[in-house]
Amino acid sequence: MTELLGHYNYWIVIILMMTGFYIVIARPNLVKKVIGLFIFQTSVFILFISMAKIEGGTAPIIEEGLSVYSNPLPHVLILTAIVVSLATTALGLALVVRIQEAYGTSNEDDIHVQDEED
Amino acid sequence: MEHLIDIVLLGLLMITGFAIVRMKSLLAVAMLTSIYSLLSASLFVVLDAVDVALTEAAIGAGISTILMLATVALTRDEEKAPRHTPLLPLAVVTVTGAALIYGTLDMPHYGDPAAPVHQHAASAYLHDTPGEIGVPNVVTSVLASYRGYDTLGEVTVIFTAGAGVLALLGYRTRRRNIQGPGIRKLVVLRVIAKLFFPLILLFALYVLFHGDYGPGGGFQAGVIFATGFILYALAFGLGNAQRVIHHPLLRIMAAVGVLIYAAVGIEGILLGGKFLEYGVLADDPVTGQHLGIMLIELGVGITVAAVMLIIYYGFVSRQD
Amino acid sequence: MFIAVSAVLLVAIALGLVRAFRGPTLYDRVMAANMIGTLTVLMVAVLGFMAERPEFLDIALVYVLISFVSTIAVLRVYASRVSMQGSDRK
Amino acid sequence: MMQPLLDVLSWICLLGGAIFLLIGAIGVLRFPDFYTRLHAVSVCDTLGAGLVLVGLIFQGGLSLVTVKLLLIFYFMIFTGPTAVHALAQAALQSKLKPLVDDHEPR
Repeated sequence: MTELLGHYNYWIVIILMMTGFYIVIARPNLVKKVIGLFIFQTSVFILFISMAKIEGGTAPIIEEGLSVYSNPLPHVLILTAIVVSLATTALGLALVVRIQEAYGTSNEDDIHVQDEED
Repeated sequence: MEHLIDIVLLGLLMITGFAIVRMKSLLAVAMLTSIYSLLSASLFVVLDAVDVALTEAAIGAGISTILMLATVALTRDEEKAPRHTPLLPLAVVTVTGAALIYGTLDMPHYGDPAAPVHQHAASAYLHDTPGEIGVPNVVTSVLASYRGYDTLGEVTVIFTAGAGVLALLGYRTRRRNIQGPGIRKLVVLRVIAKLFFPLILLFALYVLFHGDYGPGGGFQAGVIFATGFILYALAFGLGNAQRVIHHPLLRIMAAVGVLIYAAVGIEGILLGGKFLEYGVLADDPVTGQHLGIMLIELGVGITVAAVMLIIYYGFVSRQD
Repeated sequence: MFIAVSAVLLVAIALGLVRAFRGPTLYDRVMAANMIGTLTVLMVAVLGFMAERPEFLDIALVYVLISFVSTIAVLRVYASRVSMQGSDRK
Repeated sequence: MMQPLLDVLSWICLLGGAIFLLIGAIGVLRFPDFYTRLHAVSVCDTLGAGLVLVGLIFQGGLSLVTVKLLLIFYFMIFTGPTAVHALAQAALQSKLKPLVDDHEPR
């Protein structure tokens, strides 16, 4: 079981990452691009947390009678990263809202067309 | 057995990801993103990251979904088909993915206790925390004490993002409550909101001050606190919510939180220690650590709650 | 026994996901998301007992509150959007 | 003496809850229109979730864990129906027609 599972988590995470990446580069809608970025971010979080897991370990909150804990360091990095990712996502969405107000569309192709007309 | 749950959850996440790519309606995509967050949060619980799961639950399923919906409400719902064929992006994605998968082959196996990442700093944190910091939750001790600089930086980033959203979207105070057509008879919702609003705020305080002993801390508490006010705004209208907690007050609070954090650091210098050294704050170093951690968690909580509400007000007050 | 319950929960989440993909209306999707929220709460609680550290129920508590608020938010935001389109047509 | 009895009770509750959750989920998938599906969701939200939580309470014994489980239960019995009520109302207002059997004579 362990041999087969060896890298399973990492591979799925990479597939998820590429899903988000594909949305960002292939889809013209700006809101969808931000959502693609969100998926990409979440997959990075899962990658870090997968690395922190130790076989047979438990959550890193110290208690009598337990000796194996998962690695707390990636947890700390990701905990703050989640909140920061929300803040940056909000900033991106705010930009989308302003673009929508300026151009009347949130479609990248249409925005390019309007820019060329000017 | 945990492996099986892990595999199934990852599989569901993958299916959801593909569905998000294919779905055209952006509102549906936003709903799927919320489900995606819920699933990844359960995955974090399986992987023993309870603090991270708490954060992802509070943020991914709650505020970020609300923001995406608010943005979709301000733009068009339907996504147009791309003008170019997606062959080039597909090729780029496939090549990048293959390269990354090739890279994972050298990585230590999943769950391997001998992996390099577990050897140096992490084992020292786990070993030293009970003696040096005296709090059971190692994540809190690393977050607030060992890597306090980092966290100060993150809080500043959040503050800056809040300022950025404020600069982009501004804010409008609503004198009159425009009664949205939405759920027209809000009686049930209002009763429940009145019942839950104080409980949510109380629970946020519990998460804030219980963060030393269980999952929780300033980041999560701030988000839960903001969610309480969002519930209030949903039930009683944005105008009333803005009368309860003024926008200028929010802007001040966002700065106050960061300043509390920095002040604790400078207090350490004044008392003869280094920046963000909590040991000197009290006679006993462990008590000093407790005090320092509690104060900076409070600062983090205030900033996060204020920024989340600034962002929410910014997006929702545009919908006129 | 906990394993049986969590297996059932996973199956139920998968069924809810199918409903979320199929739609057909937005309300079906919101409903599916709401149900998956409930199931996730139970999942987290059961997982806590399975790992023999049930004191982490705080996470489940947060889920209950947050999934409720986001369901209500979806309905409010969506309804305001529909009414905006209606006023455009006039 | 009490422990085996509590265990048996807790397993019965957990299994019962799991069965109701499954039934609810199948209902959400199989029922023909939105309003009928709401019924299925309510089964999950109240009976299924309630039984699972009661089963866990039997496992938890008299401790802080039980208090938290009771709190979750308390929140759930209020949020579930409120959310479903709001959903049904929003759907009705957006003129989503319930599916009715036209073949029946009125």
